[in-house]
Amino acid sequence: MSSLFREHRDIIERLKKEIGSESLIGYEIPRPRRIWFSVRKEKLVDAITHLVGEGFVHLSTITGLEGENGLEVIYHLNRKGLEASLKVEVPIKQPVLPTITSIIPGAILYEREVHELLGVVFSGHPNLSPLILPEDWPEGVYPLRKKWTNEEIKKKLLKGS
Amino acid sequence: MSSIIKIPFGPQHPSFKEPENFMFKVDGEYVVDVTPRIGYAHRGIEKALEDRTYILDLYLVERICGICSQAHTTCYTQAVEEALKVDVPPRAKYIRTIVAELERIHNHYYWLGIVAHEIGFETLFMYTWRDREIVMDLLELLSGNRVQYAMNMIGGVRRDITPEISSEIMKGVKVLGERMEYYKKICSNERTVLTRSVNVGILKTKDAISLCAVGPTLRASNVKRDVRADDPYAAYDEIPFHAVTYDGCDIASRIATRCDEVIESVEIIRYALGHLPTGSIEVIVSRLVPSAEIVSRVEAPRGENMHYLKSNGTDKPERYKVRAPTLANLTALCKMLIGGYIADIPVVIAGIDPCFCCMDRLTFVDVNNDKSWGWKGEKLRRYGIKWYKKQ
Amino acid sequence: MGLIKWARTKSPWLLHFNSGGCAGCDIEVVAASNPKFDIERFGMLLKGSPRHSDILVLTGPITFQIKDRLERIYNQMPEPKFVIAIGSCPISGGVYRGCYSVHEGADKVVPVDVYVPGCPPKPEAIIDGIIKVLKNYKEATP
Amino acid sequence: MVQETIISLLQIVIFPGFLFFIIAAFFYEWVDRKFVARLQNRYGPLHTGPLGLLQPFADFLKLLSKEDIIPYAADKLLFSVVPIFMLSLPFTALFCIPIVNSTAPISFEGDLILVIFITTLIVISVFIGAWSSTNRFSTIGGMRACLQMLGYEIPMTIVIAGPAIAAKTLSISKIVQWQTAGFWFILTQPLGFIIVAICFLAELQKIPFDIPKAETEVVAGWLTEFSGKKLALLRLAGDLEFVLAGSIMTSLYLGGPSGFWFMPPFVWFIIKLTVCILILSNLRGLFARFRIDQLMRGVWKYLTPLALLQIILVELIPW
Repeated sequence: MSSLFREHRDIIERLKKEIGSESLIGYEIPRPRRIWFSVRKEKLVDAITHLVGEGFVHLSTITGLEGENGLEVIYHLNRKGLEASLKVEVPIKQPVLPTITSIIPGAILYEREVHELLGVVFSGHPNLSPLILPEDWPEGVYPLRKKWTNEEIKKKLLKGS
Repeated sequence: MSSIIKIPFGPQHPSFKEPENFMFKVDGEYVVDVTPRIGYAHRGIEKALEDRTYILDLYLVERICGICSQAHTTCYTQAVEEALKVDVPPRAKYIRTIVAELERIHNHYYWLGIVAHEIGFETLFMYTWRDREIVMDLLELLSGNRVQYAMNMIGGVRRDITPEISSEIMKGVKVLGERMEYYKKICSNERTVLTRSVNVGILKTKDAISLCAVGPTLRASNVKRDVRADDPYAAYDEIPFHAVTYDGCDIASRIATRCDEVIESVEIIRYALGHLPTGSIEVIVSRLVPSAEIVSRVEAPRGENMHYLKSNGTDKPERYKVRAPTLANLTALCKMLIGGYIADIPVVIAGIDPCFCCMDRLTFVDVNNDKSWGWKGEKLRRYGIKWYKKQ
Repeated sequence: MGLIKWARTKSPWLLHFNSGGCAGCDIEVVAASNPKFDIERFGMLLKGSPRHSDILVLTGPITFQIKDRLERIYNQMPEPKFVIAIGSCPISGGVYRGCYSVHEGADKVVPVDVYVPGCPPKPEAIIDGIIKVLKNYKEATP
Repeated sequence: MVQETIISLLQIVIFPGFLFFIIAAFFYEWVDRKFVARLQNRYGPLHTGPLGLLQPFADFLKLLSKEDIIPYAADKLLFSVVPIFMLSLPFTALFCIPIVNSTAPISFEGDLILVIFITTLIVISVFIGAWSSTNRFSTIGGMRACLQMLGYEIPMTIVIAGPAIAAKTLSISKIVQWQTAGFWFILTQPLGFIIVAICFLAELQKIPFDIPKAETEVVAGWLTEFSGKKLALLRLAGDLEFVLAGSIMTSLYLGGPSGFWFMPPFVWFIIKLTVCILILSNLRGLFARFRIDQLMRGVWKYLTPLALLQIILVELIPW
């Protein structure tokens, strides 16, 4: 078991050296084959390119959620079973993140989904058109935001359509 | 410059599929560009999951998709158990693995029938779906229901496998294995099937990896990646098995991959039934889940199924994200479609075994004129074949 | 008139319509035509075009997105037509009751003749539902 | 004189005439559906009439009683004329086939060419029907039908000329008489029989070649917009074509109503017709649908040369 943990710790050390220790806000290894990082918004692209270089080629998905202080976007990268989740904080007023489709082409749809359901704008994304919600979806309603409860969305939809 | 025309491929599948919708830009016969508009089945499940307690969520997670419901519930229960730091008794793990493999057999037979239906091979469609009834009866015997088998519970499994049931499963599974060998022989040397599947829907290894494809679609492009082997869950670390890969990168090798996986599942079930540990099948857990962030992954029949749970100490999840395998394969699907013939579109789409209700997405392209409606999926299939004719 | 009624009950053609459900009921509807259940014994065929079908087999909760498509399909079916709601989703929204993009029940959109509860109902239940529609039709008409 | 006209009138309307053809069409549609269902290990129609025999009749009657929708943008006149036109074609062709005795009700020198011409007319009317219903899929279905006709028409015509050359006549009845005296053409021209079977499958748009017409399990294609009475007539026309194809094969290759001593010629004709129908529907159950390029390539690369070879053989071997 310890050898597995040592491997995880090496990955974290290499990432810390890569993007500087101040921008690697925190890390955690809850169980074997799982690593959690949280990185500052500016260093996101460097962290992702470094991890892809290390073999984390498969992007499982991108999760978006509304935490206590603003929106959080989590990139789940994967290498042969070892899952590294990279968390990035984004202020709610101005949710803009650089896109990573140039590094991992597979991220196109995931970014569109987070954009649509949570309102995070991915700058440089080839086509951020709606993927999921219907066209007549009222502007500015992001279903996964805390302030929009189910009933409110339904009322707005019925009023709209 | 020959004219590029846009074709909306309708969101309706009269015979069985869920609604999906693609906008194709076509240059004569070749597909130049694909923009998926999916989301007909967007029921807002992720939002609903946050309003209900963990127990009620179990029933909702199970009905994300009719065919891979065991995969979704296993993933969900594992996430909550990990947050509760509860260890499931070994017998429950084995039962979960057995039901997961039975579901894989059920899914692959269903898929083989669908592909045969897409290329018009009616008799094979009828035969595979007749043999699928054997595994449906086994699942009904085991869990009382043919499709939504509600086997999993937070902390274990609901029903036990009695010796009679396990002997019944042994018999049924043996027949399923032999039948699949027979179908594999048909699909690999029946001329009409080969002409419609060899070199159709090519996904090279390099693209499969860069576009993050998952499951049999990935393994058919010669990438040995299987959650059961890499990140073992339930009882997969104790059961010897090997991931099946083929290097054909086309529909024919996807058919072969899935046929081998069924034969592999038969071995897994036999081994699991043979080494079924004794003991209780569930553990009582508390309703309040301590706050934690969990990523749980499962190898669904269609590919890697990933759930993310953020709990906050109450009895309702703060955020629950579901990423079904079909969404991962969708970018790869667009890659396969571009450059191919229009007539092969239905077969290629069926190739990744799409389950659009998994992806919770629903969208709609406007209708070209008021009289006719958007093309139905079946019309897509028939249109594809007709367009082929215009070569 | 008896002959027409006999003909209508002996060859009901089905049109299957999935309005955003979880595909559990869809598998069972198609499974009803495989060798074990074989709905062709009763003369039923799964048709693709609404022009040719008499019975609309409806599965899935009616999501907002698909509502107008459902209405168009229903209007395009020639006259003596029936609607069967398969599974608990079209009856009451089923498990998805309370979700924001779901109608709770098909009868808000199209008049429904027979409800087949179950999640998903077995193929026998689906066939029984279709037979019930025909029986109601036989008794209702003079 | 009057009595004779009544008999010939009766002959046309009842026995080897309209009523018989319609009943034969329904019967053989039932045979086809049951046979393919048994191939697929299931029952097929069972509950309408004894053994489901009345199922095609029930379908026909139900469609007659349904509401008949003419699409708003469709070309009204053509849209309603095509079904009637499609129905009349197989009837006229069927009258040239000798059924009761070895001379058909209409038999003149060259009725073989008339029958071939009618099979082409059928496809033309398919295209007109598809074009008049302005649904996008119907137009595509129509174009497919014509493209497919280009494929199979030439080998079929070449091969059908075989028996005509061997019997040195262009009238089907004389060919049948020649065969009753001599021997059946299937013995000397088996290749011709196979090619005609394949071409008729393509003409009837059955499974391996059902690309333009509505597929078996999903009706779309050029039939999409037809409903109610028009669809009933079109389905009946399709079944009549099926009987027409079978009877052409029997009369040209299996010697029509000629048989051995004990059974009357009419029964022999029915037996041979059933055999041909079973051959056609057997092919339907076994194959996957060909892609259209395979069909065209197969027809041009293999069928047409084989047909030419068949004709050369007929020339070389005198009998």
